[in-house]
Amino acid sequence: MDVEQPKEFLLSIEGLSVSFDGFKAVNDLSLYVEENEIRVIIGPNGAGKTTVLDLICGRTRATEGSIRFRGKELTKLREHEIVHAGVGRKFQNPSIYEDLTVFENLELSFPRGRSVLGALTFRRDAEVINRVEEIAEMIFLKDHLETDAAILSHGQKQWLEIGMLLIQSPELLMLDEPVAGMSVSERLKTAELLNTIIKKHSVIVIEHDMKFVEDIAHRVTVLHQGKVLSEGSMERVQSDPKVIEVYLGH
Amino acid sequence: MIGDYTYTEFTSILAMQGFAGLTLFSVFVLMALGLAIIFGQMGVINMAHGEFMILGAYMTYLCSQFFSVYLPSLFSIYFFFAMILAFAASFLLGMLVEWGLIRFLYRRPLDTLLATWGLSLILQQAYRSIFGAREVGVTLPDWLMGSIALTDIIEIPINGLFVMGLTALITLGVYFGMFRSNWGKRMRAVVQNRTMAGAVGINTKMVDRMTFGLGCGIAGIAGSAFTMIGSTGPTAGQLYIVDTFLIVVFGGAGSLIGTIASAFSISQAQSTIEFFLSGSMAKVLTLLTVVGILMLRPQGLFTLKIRR
Amino acid sequence: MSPALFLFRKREWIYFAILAFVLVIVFPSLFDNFRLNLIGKYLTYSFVALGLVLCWGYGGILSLGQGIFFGLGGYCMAMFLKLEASTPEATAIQSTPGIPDFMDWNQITSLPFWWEPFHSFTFTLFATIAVPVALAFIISVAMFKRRVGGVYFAIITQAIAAILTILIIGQQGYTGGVNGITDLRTLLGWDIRSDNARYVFYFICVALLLVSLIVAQFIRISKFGRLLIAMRDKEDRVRFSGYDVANFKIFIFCLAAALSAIGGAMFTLQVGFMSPSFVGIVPSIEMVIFCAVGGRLSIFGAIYGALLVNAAKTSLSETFPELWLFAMGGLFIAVVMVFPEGVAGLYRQHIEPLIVRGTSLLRIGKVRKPRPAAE
Amino acid sequence: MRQKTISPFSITRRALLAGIAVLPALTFASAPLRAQEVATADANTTGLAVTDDTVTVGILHSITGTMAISETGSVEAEKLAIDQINAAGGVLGRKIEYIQEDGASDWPTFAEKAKKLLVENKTAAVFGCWTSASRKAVLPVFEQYNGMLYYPTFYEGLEESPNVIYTGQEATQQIIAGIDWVVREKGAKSFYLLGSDYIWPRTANKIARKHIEKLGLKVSGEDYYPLGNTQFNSVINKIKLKKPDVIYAIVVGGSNVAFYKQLKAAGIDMSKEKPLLLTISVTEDEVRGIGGENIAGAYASMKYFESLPNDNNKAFVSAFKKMWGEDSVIGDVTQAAYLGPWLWKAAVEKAGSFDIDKVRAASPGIELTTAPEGYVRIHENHHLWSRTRIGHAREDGQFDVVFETKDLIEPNPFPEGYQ
Repeated sequence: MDVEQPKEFLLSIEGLSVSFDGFKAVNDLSLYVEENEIRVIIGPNGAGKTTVLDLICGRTRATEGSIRFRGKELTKLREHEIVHAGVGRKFQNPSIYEDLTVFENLELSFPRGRSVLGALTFRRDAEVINRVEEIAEMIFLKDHLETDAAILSHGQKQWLEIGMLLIQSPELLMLDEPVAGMSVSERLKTAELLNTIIKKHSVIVIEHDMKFVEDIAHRVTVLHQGKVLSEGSMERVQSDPKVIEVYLGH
Repeated sequence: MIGDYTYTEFTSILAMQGFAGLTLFSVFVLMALGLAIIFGQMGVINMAHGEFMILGAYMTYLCSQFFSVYLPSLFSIYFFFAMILAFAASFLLGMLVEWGLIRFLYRRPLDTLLATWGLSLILQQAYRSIFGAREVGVTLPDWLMGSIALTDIIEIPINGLFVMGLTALITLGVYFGMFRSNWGKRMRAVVQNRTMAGAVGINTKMVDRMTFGLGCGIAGIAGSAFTMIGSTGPTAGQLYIVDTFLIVVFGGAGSLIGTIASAFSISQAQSTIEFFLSGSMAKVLTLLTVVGILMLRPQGLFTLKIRR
Repeated sequence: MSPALFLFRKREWIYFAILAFVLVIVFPSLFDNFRLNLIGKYLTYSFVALGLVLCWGYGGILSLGQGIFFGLGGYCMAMFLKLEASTPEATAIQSTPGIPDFMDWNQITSLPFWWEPFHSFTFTLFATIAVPVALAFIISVAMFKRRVGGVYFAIITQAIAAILTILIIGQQGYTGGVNGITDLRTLLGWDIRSDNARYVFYFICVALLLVSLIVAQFIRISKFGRLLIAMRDKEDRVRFSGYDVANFKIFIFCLAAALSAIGGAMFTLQVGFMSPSFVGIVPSIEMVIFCAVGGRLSIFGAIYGALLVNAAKTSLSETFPELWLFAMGGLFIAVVMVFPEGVAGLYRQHIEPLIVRGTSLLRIGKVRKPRPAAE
Repeated sequence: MRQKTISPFSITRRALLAGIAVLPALTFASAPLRAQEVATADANTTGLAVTDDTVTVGILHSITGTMAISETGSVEAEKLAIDQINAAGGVLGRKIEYIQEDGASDWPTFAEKAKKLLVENKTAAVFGCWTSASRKAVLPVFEQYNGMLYYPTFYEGLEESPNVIYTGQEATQQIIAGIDWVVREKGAKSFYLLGSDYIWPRTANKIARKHIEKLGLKVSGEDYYPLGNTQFNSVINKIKLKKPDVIYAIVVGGSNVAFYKQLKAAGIDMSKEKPLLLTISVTEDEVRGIGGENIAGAYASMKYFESLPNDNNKAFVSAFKKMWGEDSVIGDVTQAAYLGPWLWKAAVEKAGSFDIDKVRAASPGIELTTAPEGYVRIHENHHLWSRTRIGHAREDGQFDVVFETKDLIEPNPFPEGYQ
């Protein structure tokens, strides 16, 4: 048996690498996330941010290295098993079911009836309805439950997808550019939403919007060429000469 | 003695079966090249591919009729004109189809499958109405019909050599067209990033149309070449479609080398098995193996591993 | 609310009642035995189309190999009937009496072992469903667990259909070859060729179809149905909501195969033979068009689609044989370009609003806005 | 393109055409019967579509689909025969009217249409089907509703239905005489059997193999390719290695073209007869697709060739070409289809009734001296006694008849010792 992970680390990534036809998108990366932390990952295009999330949630398979979540090795699990372990993932472009209503979108993410038989015998009981309404309230879509997801605004779609994660009650949420394409007011509401969320969940966010990052981040990790370039508080990272070099150099 | 055969016979078998395999290989490559471009580059499932080939075959037939009646003196070289005509006809029809049908369906590959199947039925009936239900024979000039005897057993059919040469030529042409010419660059640019390609001033619609037309045009040349070895009838195209798709998919869509490699392995496997079992079983076994491998390795033989 | 009532919304109950009325009362009283038998034959394709609605319309899995399952179901039934027709007395002139005639012609002197179980009717009923479903299971596990979908799945199922056809034709000693299994006479001693039997089979076929329809509807309105739509649109999202997507696809593909197999078995019973010409590429893709014409998202549409296309085929090919292929080809293009939701879509767009307006005065309760995905 | 068959006689076409209408009438002697002479009530006790002036029959072939190519000739021949019979006074004084249905190359459609012709149209006889599969599909329908089918194609045998008259040859008739001939005349010692993969070639090759082995000769190989296959290089290589004296080919449809072209391209010159090629699947119809130059020098074994020099045939050929165009060709099956209506007419007139049971009872022993192929007679087993001929393919797509069996060959659909 492995030694129990130190309590403070919810997620620990060690020596993670992946290469696509020789190109190392992530190279010997190590990263630790604590319980109830908001961690923001930033970095220039092609730094490997999205790939890291892909690796954690099993969308891409690591070439080497380990990802441990609450002491569980994720690199060997399949996507849905990782979800069952408590990791939720939001995609860069809002990924929701456009042909279904907001209610149905949330209902499908409700963590019950996830097997074939379960889905066939699933009943929309009071528990489900209450939970859906509760989440809808959180994500500001209480009045749109019967709306087709296709006609929501871009920002609302982003919220809906966050809601779909929340209803799964994951311990770790991973959000890829959650405020991209949002108006200023939507952005503020999203920050507010995230701040509610971290009371119960840990969050990893990829974001470009520095203002937003400042609003929410506990700690910031800067990726560059698949490696951690710098890590720490926003101020520390911003004053790190290596970071300045990467962002402003060339 | 190896089995029933003597040593010399056995080497002759190997040589001749190798040649038979190469002929089959050329046929497969000709069939699959156009489809590899259309499917691999554009993601369009063209079920009417066989009918474009048959169009080329009918053009060849018309040409042979025309030359034998009006230009008998040039009959011995009519085949070259026929191939140009076959290419042109299929190319133009291809552009027309792209304009009238395919361009509305780029985001819906399964729908292109159904629509082009409908197109293939319409073309079949059109051929039947125009050329009659009977198969038509194409008379070949004498110089294409003979064979070169290497030993008393090994004889190399000239039309087989011709098809091989043609295949090599067209493959090289496609290769240079796609990877060495400006036009090829534009085409690949459109495939990789349509918006960006449009932004840098490439007429993406025209590139689509040309690409589709080119794929169909190559099918036309293939059809023209087939008149030397096979039959030309309204429904003959349908016979090829499954084989052709399997070759492209087996090779890994989008990979020209893959298509050629898969055509090579399938043709060699089939002609080898054919020698020891009956033709029917050879076909079943080859197809089963291909499907089996595809189930284990769905991306085909050659694909780049990329971030999805 | 009782589950049965819950199954259909009010208007769907009306559709169901209309369909049942047409199939059970109108057709039998309108048509003679011959035409009714034809309709029965068309209805066997409705089973396939129904399966395709679930699998393709909802799940986004286009199979170009439904003929495989239709054929296997039909062959299983045909094997039983053939054995029953091949009693030693009936086949006394053969070199080996008691085996099917085509085996005797191919110098097979004893019944192959895998034919033996088909002496039992119970086994046959079981195999009719189990054999196609087992094959569907193997295909779908291999493909879906490896995330093969879309176009690749379509092409591979098509290739399998081609292989199976060549195999059946090539192994004629065991399968009857290109002629198929013909000259089927009785089912448990009851002459299946009589008018009487034809009536009975028609009604069995209708009953099975209505049951299948209810099963399909159950799946459609269950969470499973919504998951199918979700998978079709955003497969990754479903996966990252904690579902093992492959299992759902496997299930729905196997169900579609089972429905096709029932259709195939009913086909054999009503037409009286089975041949490889219902297994191959062309029939398989035609089955897709039945579904597309009916409306790939409408379970009722599937049934009307199969009836319409087949009736059109029979009458058009009778009067204008030349036109038939043009019409069929045009149909394929039209359902893609002009009315992608088929007859059901046309109905919803043009006829339903009229009915709704007409009945709005009498209407009780809220009418939901028609939505393509859920209908 | 194709040269016209050279007629050794100086008879004009017009004279021939005049003759054709008379010939049948002459054969069945006496003046044509008039309707009144046989009352409808007597001639039709089973509710068939017979009136005082007309009788309705069915024609059931594929007009569409892959088989349409092959079946067109049969339809044309049947229509010609019906026209001629009507011109000569009809059957029992009644004009034949026909209802034509399209089997669409689809076997259930055949069954469906057969049922329609029998149940709805009450046709007195049906002329139709081409492939074995379509015949197998309609057979139960004809037996159940007691209809009469005249089936024109040479086929594998192994069938003898009271409801079918087989006007083409069954396999033994076509095969054995042909093999005997190459053995006797060409000194053949070894055979390579080749066919498309379905029941007729397989059964035929089985009979051929049995017969070859019975003669103490050698079968050096046997091979089957899927229908529609277009690559024959492997089998051609095998043939070159095994060096058989005879290639016995039963390739059908589109595959034919590919096979003969590739054979020629591989340097097997059929005119050298080393090996000699004997086929039972290529009629003048097929040669049109294959191209005469690709098959010239091969031998075909069947009962009829367009070039048969007898007067019946000359009249038939010119009438056919007048009706369907100068460039039409007539193959074995087309001629057999032409016999159908004539055989039926003869049986009806012998029975004095259209009733199926009576026609069936009257059928055995019916003879036709006007058949283009010469004299034929219906056997007890509903097949025809006929001669088998060997044709030598010419460049122009016609065959020179180089041999003809002296006697009529007895049809034997269930040959003992050949199964």
